[in-house]
Amino acid sequence: MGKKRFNVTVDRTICKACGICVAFCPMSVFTTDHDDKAVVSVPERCTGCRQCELLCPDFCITVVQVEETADG
Amino acid sequence: MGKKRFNVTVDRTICKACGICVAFCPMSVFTTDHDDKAVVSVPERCTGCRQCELLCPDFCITVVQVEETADG
Amino acid sequence: MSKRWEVRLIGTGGQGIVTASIILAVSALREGNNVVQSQNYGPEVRGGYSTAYVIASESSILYPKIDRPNVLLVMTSTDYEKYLHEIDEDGMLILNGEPGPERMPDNVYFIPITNIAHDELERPITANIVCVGAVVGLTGMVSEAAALAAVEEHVPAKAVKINRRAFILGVRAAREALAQREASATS
Amino acid sequence: MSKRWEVRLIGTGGQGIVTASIILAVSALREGNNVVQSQNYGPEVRGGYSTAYVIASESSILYPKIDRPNVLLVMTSTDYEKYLHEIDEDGMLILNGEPGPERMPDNVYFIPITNIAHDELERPITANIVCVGAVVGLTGMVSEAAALAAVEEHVPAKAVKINRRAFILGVRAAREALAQREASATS
Amino acid sequence: MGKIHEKYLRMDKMPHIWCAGCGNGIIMGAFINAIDRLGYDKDEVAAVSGIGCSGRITGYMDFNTIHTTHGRALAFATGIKLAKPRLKVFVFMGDGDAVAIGGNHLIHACRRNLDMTAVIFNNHIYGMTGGQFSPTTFKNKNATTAPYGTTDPDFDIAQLCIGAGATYVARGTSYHARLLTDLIVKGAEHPGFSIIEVITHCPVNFGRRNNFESPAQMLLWQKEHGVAARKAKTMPLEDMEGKFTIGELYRSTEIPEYLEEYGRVIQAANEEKKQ
Amino acid sequence: MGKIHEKYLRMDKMPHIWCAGCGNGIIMGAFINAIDRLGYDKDEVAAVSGIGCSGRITGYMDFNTIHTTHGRALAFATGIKLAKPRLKVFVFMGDGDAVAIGGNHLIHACRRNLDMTAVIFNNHIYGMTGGQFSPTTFKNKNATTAPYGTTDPDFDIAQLCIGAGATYVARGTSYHARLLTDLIVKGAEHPGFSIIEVITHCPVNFGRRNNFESPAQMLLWQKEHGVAARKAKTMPLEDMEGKFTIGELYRSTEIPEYLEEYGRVIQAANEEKKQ
Amino acid sequence: MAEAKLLSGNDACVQGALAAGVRFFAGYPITPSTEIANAFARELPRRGGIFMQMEDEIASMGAIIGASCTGTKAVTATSGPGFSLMQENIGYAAIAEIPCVIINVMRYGPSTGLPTSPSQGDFMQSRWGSHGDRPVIVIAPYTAREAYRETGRAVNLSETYRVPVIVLMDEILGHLRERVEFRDEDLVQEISRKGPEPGRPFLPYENTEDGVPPFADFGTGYRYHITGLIHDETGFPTNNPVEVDTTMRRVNGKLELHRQDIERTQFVDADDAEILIVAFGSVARSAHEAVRTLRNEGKAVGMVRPITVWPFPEDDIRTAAAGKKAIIVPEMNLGQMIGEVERAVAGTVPVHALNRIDGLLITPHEIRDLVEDLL
Amino acid sequence: MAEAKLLSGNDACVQGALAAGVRFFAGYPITPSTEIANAFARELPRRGGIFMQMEDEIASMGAIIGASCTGTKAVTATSGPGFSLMQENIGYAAIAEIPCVIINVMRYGPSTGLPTSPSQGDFMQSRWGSHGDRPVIVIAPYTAREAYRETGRAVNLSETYRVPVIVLMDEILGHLRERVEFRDEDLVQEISRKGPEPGRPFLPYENTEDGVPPFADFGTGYRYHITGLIHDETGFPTNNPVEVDTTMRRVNGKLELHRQDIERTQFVDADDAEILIVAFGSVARSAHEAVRTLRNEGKAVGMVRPITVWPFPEDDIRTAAAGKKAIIVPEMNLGQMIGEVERAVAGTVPVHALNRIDGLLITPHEIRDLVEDLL
Ligand SMILES: Cc1ncc(C[n+]2csc(CCOP(=O)(O)OP(=O)(O)O)c2C)c(N)n1
Ligand SMILES: Cc1ncc(C[n+]2csc(CCOP(=O)(O)OP(=O)(O)O)c2C)c(N)n1
Ligand code: SF4
Ligand code: SF4
Ligand code: SF4
Ligand code: SF4
Repeated sequence: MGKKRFNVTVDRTICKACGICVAFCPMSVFTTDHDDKAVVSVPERCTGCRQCELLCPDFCITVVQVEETADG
Repeated sequence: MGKKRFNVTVDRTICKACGICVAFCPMSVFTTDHDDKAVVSVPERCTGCRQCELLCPDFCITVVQVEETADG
Repeated sequence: MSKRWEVRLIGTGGQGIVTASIILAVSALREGNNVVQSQNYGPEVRGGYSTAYVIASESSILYPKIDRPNVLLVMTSTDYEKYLHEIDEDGMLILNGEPGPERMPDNVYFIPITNIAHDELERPITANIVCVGAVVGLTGMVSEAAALAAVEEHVPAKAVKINRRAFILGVRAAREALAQREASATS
Repeated sequence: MSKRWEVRLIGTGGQGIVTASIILAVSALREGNNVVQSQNYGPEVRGGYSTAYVIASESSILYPKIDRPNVLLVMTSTDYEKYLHEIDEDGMLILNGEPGPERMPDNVYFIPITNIAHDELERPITANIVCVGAVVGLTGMVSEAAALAAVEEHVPAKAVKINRRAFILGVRAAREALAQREASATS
Repeated sequence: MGKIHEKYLRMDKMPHIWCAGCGNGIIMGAFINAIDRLGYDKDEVAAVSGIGCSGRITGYMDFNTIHTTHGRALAFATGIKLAKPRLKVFVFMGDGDAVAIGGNHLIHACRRNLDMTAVIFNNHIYGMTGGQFSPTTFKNKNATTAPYGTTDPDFDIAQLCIGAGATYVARGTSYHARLLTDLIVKGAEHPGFSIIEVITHCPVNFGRRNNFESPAQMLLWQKEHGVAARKAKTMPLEDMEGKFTIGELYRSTEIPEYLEEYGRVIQAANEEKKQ
Repeated sequence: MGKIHEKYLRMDKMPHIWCAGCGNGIIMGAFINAIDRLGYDKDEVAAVSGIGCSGRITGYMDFNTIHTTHGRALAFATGIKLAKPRLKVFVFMGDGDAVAIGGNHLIHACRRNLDMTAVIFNNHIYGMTGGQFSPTTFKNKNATTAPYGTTDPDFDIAQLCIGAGATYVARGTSYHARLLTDLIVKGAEHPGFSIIEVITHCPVNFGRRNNFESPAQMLLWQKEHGVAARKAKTMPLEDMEGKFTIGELYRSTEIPEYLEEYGRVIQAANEEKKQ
Repeated sequence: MAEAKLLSGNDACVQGALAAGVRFFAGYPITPSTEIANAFARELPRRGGIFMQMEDEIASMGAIIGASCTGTKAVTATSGPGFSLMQENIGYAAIAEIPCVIINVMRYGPSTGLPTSPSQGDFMQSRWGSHGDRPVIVIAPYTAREAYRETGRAVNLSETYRVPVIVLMDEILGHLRERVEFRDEDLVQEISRKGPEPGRPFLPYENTEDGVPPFADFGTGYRYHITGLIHDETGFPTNNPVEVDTTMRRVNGKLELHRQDIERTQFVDADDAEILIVAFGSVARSAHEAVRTLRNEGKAVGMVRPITVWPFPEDDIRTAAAGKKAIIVPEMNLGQMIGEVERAVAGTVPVHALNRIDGLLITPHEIRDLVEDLL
Repeated sequence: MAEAKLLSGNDACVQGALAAGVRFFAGYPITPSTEIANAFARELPRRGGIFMQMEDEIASMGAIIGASCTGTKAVTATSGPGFSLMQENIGYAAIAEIPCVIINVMRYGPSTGLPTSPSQGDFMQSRWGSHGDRPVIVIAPYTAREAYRETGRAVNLSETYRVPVIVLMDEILGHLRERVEFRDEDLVQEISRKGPEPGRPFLPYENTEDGVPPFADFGTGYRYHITGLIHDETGFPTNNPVEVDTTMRRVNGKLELHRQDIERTQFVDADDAEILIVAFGSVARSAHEAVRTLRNEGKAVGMVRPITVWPFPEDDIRTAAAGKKAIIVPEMNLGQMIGEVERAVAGTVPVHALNRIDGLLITPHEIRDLVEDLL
């Protein structure tokens, strides 16, 4: 079995651009857009620590483990 | 010089007959009258510890040291 | 009860004056009368004077205060002149103690309430029940039976006996006082 | 000032909308006008919308509210249709951004306030002063000199220079917009 | 949050009113995680809050919720719990709410030991009213009512509660969100009154005035200044200077739970009646 | 008292209203002895009290006296001291006054550390209203609102104050009247807020209901249950069961006095003005 | 219920509350209401109910609101100083529409005042003591029997209309023991607030026709929100002017819709009277006595006694006043209810005050004297 | 003082208080009064005064009374919920006659209500919010300039008459910045309470002719007693009915003796008006605007604006009302001041209510419409 993979999404409509996820993701998965809202830039780096999920004050982020594909 | 002597008085008009002086005078100087008010019965036993003065809640008791007489 | 009875009792805190007034009230009530009872709490005076009162009447009692009682019992003083002006014209004043030598007005009675409780009953705490007996005996405002029943209801179960005696001694002292007064009046 | 100016600014908390309105108010006041200024605090909404307003007039201002402003500046949206019905018949609507391709009503102006602050001044925080410049430039409700003096008074000492530039850029953008409108009107 | 928040929050009330980066949302997340872990039915949870930014939390959570008056949440909660003991009662308060105006109710709740759990959002400031200092603001901070810097000494909420007789006292932070969930779970399981103080941040009314550039910086401060209680015990005192302990700080089972004791009253009353 | 009471009391208001044997009179005696020892001018002493039997103390003492509202004496006192720092401010409260309705003001006074001295008359009951239990009534006592015996846990006032940040905490009794005078003197000399809890007795509303035959018996109880703090430290824990410590319980000089700190505010403000 | 007993006003309140199903009391002792706490402390545990002594009156008021949220009928009792402290939370109960009953045994104020003397000094405060506009029902009995019945009714009105109800006693009534013989009409029914209608969506602050929304007890499966912020029909905060207006007019207007049920006024020889006395509470006993005596002397005098004092029975007063020569309003305060009477009669009949503010009850004598002066 | 500035109502209150010599503030933050605390925090230390943030409003009220006992002029500021909590201690200040000023910036209530919306919902509470009969002066400015002047006057009246004075602002006035140009008549004088007369025995609650006893500051050699119990002239508790009556009638009656000095009413085109509007506070701005417009149209309308709202200027209203066709009382509440107006005119002129309770200011338009309907 290979490395686990995760799907990280940000609900842009409710993101308040606080920058917390950007600052605390240990793998620097996030960057910001022109409105300073969070963008999932490098999802493949996500290790599933869920720090972003826990620390986002606005419940915008979802981290879902991706089912291993057959060739995983 | 002989033993110190004290004059103990109770102001009967304000004594509330609580019995504290009677109970706590180590020399049993006090007794009570028919209204349960304090009476100085054996003043000569007073050693001037002033316990009665301190514990009387109604400021009725005065202990005054008696000036030694010339032949004291 | 054709008369409106207005009875006031004056004592010091802890003398059971309130209970005495409640007993009088309940007695009157049991005999079918209207009745109100209350007490004055001192001006926040802890352990100071306490006064209680009862009004009993056949008709309904609206105004619940007494201006001048027709019975006034004072536990704390024997200075009857001080209290005479506080009672109603044909009121009765009852004082706790022995009468002095001087001639007293007809409506003043002395009952040695404390002494009875202290010496005869050896339970000073029963003085308030002696009071009840005295008032009932002197005024007849309620029947002795009704009063006795009320006494028994309002004292601790353990103390019924002694209080019954207290009541009876109170009534007896009242009768004696009445008899004496009658005697001196006719003499 | 013969007209009664009713200017409303809409932004989000932290954009300095209140300061902008105060600067407008002080400018008008210095020119001898009566003036009131206030803001709506959101319904306890923290960091939500914030709206501020100024009324300036030669005569005394009693009713202190604006029903329909004759100048409305919106920092947070470019959806002019949504705001058109909120202004007075001959009012002016100022939006933060670039106009779209479609033809707009004559009383709608776009000023790229955020862009000016962000790109030209490189200090996003000065957007509110760009606003002041834009309003003054578009309406002429107060003289530019009075407004500039008020700006200088209301920004931190260290930031006077940059804010002066912000104001001037705001005025300039306003003039351009006016010129353009004139051009398209005559074209 | 996975989908947990969709289960426990009133999604139609979102987004919440809290400012960008405010710790309140993080604490709400940690709390619903705790409820999920505890497995409580939503119908049996009563959430009670006071007035303040933090007090708005009850509007967003899908329980039996009540938003009371400033400082009085514990009084209302006491009535709820006593009248319907099967409800699991949680009380949410800001620092002003809990230890300024509400200080008396807090110490009495600690004393009584009625089985409820209180979560105090200690952001060291009055957020809702725009940044006045609170009884937990440290010295030399800026606040609208302290234009020359604060001078009032501050409460140590945990010490205050312990002094008042509390039987479960813990401290968490919004940064240590997982720990916070643990502490709430343990507090809820504790038979008696439990207090969880949460060191959190108000980026708008505290941070901006006190040289914090961003919410993240404030979380970082929590990370750097919160020391696990166990670890703190073995640390030299001077290393703890300016820091604070986190974790379970006090727990005792000596004092019986209030309603248990009240049961004795009911029993005594009924025995007397029978006599 | 020798003639001291004639100097410090308003003799025309005597006898006081307190019941026979009530501890309040003893405490008043100990207090005026302390003032005499401290050598304060009567004009510079302000005595502030709340509502309760104990609160009536201010009516009898010949100082600048004020009898405030129930529970709020410390709030009034805070205003007096801040507005006229040269006054020596003493605050008198019952246990209900100080830790039931007034608990919040007490803990905040402890926190602030403004230079005043509070004397709490802890008779473990609401005296003035006729004998309801208080937050300091022990378990299984009788009170008019506890006809089946009390079940509420009680406050340890000293612990509460220490938890709240007090810098001087002492406990005396009305029995140990000389010690009490000492403790008040030391409290007054302490630069900051000082609390002296006095274990005292209400013969009428506590004693009579709880098998004390006389005021003297209640004083005896104090004598037998009060253990000097120093001695208590060396005693086996089980010997302290049911007893309480007396003497100076806590003292710290780490926290500056409030007005001293406020001086810095005034200075800062004036410097800014000059700029 | 037939046997006559000696019952104090304070105890009668407790009995009435218990009969109406009260199972929760939270309070803080204060003269002259303390006997109420004492009696609840004795009686509630016997019924499995809760007696709670709180740290102060603010907490007491909070606790009874909390208890009421669970559907438990809850009462507190206090006097002036405590009543002042309760005002914020009384406003909360009013706007959040949580049933609860506050017994205020009035003593002489302001501040500590004369703690053991009677007064009617809180008449206006009972209506206007909270900030903002809030509805409230205030009931003032004048005998122990009525204290029983009216406290029961207070509980029921509170449950029925989701409004705080104040029972306005005074020191005289509270401490007066009197003969009470309950008759059938004194029977206190147990009425509970209406709950959500099964099968209908539950709107906790529904704009119902009768002005009273259904109430769902906490813990019964309706997870809704209660707040002291102005809210819409769902119970969530709103500042939309239309919704705000709707909620506030419903909440403050609902009592008007049910005036008939809420009002209770006693008329004594009022019809053919030339002089009318308007009085409430213990002062009305003196007034009643005065009327009795004067009528015996053939004098045309009568009394109107508001039992429900708020909402003030202005129609009753207006009707009764029509054509009278004069109205007398005796009060143990400096003139509070008289303002309402004046407003009701709007200058059509001269209104005379008779105030006593020395800590003593106005006597029938004083009233008689004034009546005779005016006749 | 001549330069025009932009000043908010809240800041104007602070400036006025400082000008009158206030050197002590104790408060607890609450919207929409918080700016007052903020400004005092900045300004007082500069003058060597004390700014104190207390733990709640009860303590704040206690602290200013305490400070005032030392002779220091003291102020607090709050809004609805805090104002409710202060009522007990306001009663204390009234009966113990300790000068102090409470600024209540009204917000929409009851309870938490709509914290950022204006209201006039505390009009009646400001008069009747405490238990018992207590005197109080309540002043309601309607511009920032007036907020300055009237807060200064509030401090002075409080000092002069030893009575708590309430400055009744509202959210609109508090937050409104406006052009203020002080003129000579705005100058706030520093008036201090009268002290003991040297050579005369000092009676702290002397039954003086003007109803106001001298005040001795704590620490100046007069060792007397202050209490919230009813007291005699010496300040010590009494329950002697004659003494009680004397004290209470003096304390509650003293304002009546000085009505002329205390009252301040503005008349706008009232003399020849057919329709009269009676309004106060920010609503009076709308009313004034309406009068201006209508007069321009030649319509006979005028306004009477109580600036001192309590004691209510009933004579002014009665006189102004005489012969009018109708009176309109617009209020941002469900009808509070209207009751006083009705009482004052006693049915001689029809009185119409115009209430708005949706959180918004009544507009001149609405008033104009009603006037036109009635003309
Ligand atoms: C009786 C009362 N006083 C004051 C207020 C105003 N007020 C609302 S919230 C608050 C304090 C907010 O601080 P905190 O409790 O720490 O909560 P936060 O907003 O920081 O979460 C205050 C003073 C009020 N609502 N009620
Ligand atoms: C606001 C308020 N609530 C209640 C009371 C009634 N009250 C007067 S004194 C008192 C408590 C008395 O107990 P404590 O403070 O211990 O003093 P003590 O009488 O025992 O000396 C109470 C509850 C009051 N005066 N004011
Ligand atoms: S933490 Fe949440 S709200 Fe903040 S930037 Fe990231 S996604 Fe947006
Ligand atoms: S202690 Fe005082 S009051 Fe008590 S009996 Fe002795 S003298 Fe009397
Ligand atoms: S003001 Fe502070 S506490 Fe309130 S929501 Fe904003 S960041 Fe959070
Ligand atoms: S009731 Fe108790 S505390 Fe009060 S005076 Fe009497 S003995 Fe002392």
